[in-house]
Amino acid sequence: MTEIINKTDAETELAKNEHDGASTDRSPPDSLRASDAVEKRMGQPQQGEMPFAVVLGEALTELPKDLYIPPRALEVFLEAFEGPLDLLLYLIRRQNLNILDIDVASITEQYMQYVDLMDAMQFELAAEYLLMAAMLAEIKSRMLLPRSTEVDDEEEDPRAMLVRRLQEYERFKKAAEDMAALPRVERDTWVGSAEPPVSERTKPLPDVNLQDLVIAFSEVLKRADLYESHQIKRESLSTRERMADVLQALQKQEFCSFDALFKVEEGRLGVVVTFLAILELIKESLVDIVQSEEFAPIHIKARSE
Amino acid sequence: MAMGDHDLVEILEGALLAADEPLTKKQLAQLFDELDRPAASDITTALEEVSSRCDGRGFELAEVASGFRFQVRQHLSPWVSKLWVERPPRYSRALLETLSLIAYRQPITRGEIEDIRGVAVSSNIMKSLLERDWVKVVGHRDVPGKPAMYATTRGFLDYFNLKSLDQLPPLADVKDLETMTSALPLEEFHDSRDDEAGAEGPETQGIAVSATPETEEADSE
Amino acid sequence: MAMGDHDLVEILEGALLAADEPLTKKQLAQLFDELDRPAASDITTALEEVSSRCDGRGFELAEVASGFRFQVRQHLSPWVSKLWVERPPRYSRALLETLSLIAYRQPITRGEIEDIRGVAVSSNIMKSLLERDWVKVVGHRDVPGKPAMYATTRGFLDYFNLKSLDQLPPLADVKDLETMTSALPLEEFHDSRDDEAGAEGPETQGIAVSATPETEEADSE
Repeated sequence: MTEIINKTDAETELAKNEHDGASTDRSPPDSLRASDAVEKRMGQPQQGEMPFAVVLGEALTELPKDLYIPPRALEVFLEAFEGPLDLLLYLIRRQNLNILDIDVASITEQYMQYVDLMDAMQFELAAEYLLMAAMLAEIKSRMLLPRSTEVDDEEEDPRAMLVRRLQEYERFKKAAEDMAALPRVERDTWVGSAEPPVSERTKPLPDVNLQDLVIAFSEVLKRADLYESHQIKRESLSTRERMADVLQALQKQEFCSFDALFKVEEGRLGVVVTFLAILELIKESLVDIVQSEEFAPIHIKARSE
Repeated sequence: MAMGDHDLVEILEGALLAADEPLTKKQLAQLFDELDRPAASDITTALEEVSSRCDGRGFELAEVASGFRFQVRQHLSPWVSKLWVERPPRYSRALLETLSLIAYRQPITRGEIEDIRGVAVSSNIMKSLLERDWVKVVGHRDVPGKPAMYATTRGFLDYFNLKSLDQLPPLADVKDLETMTSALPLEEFHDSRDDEAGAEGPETQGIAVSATPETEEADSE
Repeated sequence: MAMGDHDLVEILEGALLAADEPLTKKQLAQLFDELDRPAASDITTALEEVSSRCDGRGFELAEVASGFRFQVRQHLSPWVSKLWVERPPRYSRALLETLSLIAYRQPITRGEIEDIRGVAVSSNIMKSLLERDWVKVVGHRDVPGKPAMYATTRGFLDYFNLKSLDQLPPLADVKDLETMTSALPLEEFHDSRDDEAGAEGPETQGIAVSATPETEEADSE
């Protein structure tokens, strides 16, 4: 338990205080010995179940000395606990009791003392603790009452439930401690690394498939359709391609013989396509057509050159 | 590129040191062109050689969740830690308890964590765990509010030097309900205890019996 | 902490491996408490030992301007570099649209592309396409500013495995594709086609431009 408390320097005062508390496991101070004795008696079934064991419980309301917390330390103290279950566990463990043997009456009294302090100090934080206090009080009161077996058929034994919650919480509290002890990167070990060799990394180029391209085109056309009133007309692709070819050819030379743009091997279709391309280029004012005299050779000239 | 057995070990060493992340055997195999690619068994053998070459040195080959990495031997941490002015981050008990619940009980909602811890889990804790990439949301429980279910990540295992969740320290045993109730010195609760077993949901039952998934995991270690 | 000569070498190895930066001898010495601090000469000797232990391994100890560091041997670069083989990035929609306009409507100026797309075409896009050698400038339109006219290249055809631009899929195919995947009501679809056919001359029919407002389907691709 001491490791919970010995957390920060600010807790020195408290830690000192709690050290006494923790050490009761081995050598309880006088103040506790008396209550231990009482608890031992209470722990015996025949005594604990006597309805009037409450009298002994009340006798314990005198606060054992090690329960006293200097008010200034309370905040720190509360931070040392992870909630009502944690505090309850602490109270149980401090008395070196098995969770299964807890004496609800006694623990409730002690717990209430803390909650009272807490209540005065910081009410918001106390809410969850108060809930637990209420539960403890309920369990305690039930234990004091003689009970008919039928009445509570529907309900779970509240003490068994509490014990189970405590056990469950303690498992994970322990698990968290175990986890904290695992070798950790940045604390116990470091990942080794070395300077990588110099490499001439070639950046790969994006891949595109034809379908993406077609979809992009249809997208843009559809959008254009929405923006503009006019319809987009189909262009003969081969004509368009040939237009580009003609322009390409014209880039290399200022004038190009009209004949030279036609290739016999392309056949009639090729000739027609080229001719259409040239007409289109003229229409789009991209080329000029020059003929010095009638029947002289026709030349094509790129207009922008 | 030609490559003898000797080179394979060297290549793996070089790659493991150059990589920012642990590398799996598969990733290591993919350093090679298909024609040259060593068999999985060759990689395993070579890694054993890499590991044994670390004997008596300041570092070791470790296998963690996301693969193999070189790491500094723990007994050197008193000196090596001096490289950093700042001390490694300390994590609060609240954070570690929350993390351990997620680790052992995943997938788990925040509400379920709160039920077991008996106290609210602060948003800061969940945020820290998510930002550290130790936990992730793996779904939403089909109950009102659709709370997120959390699970741990490979990053979590890597950080804590674990290969898999199996390697988490075993979760402490809980005495089963039979033992527990028989230890209760309360005869008058006897009847209600019988109902208890019947009234419990699958979750609480899991806690009580020792064959819970998390204990199985822990036992298998 | 007690430390033999053997440990010194290990500590230096661990520290050098853990450090993100090269370490000087001075920095290495400061890993030790003053009482334990090795002499400079001891560090030098230990570093020599660290270095010689790297013989035949995938990494070596190197002294660079700012100190000592481990580095992966250069001759392993062909394999180790594969660690960083990036997945090819993706082209933006803007680029694909620009490319498609150049492909289907060449020769075309940037201004014309912008008119059709309704947004400016960034210089980066044109640069990427030119660098990829998919488009080229085939001339300049004789309008103020003499804008360049773009057309696709042979490289473009080769990449897409086309013999000529004729082989670019007609848009009708796209339409089929969309019809299959979209939840477009059939009547509406037909109506729009009819309208379109009515409004256009025979030459335009082949293109089958969709006049449907559901232009977003292709986004999901």
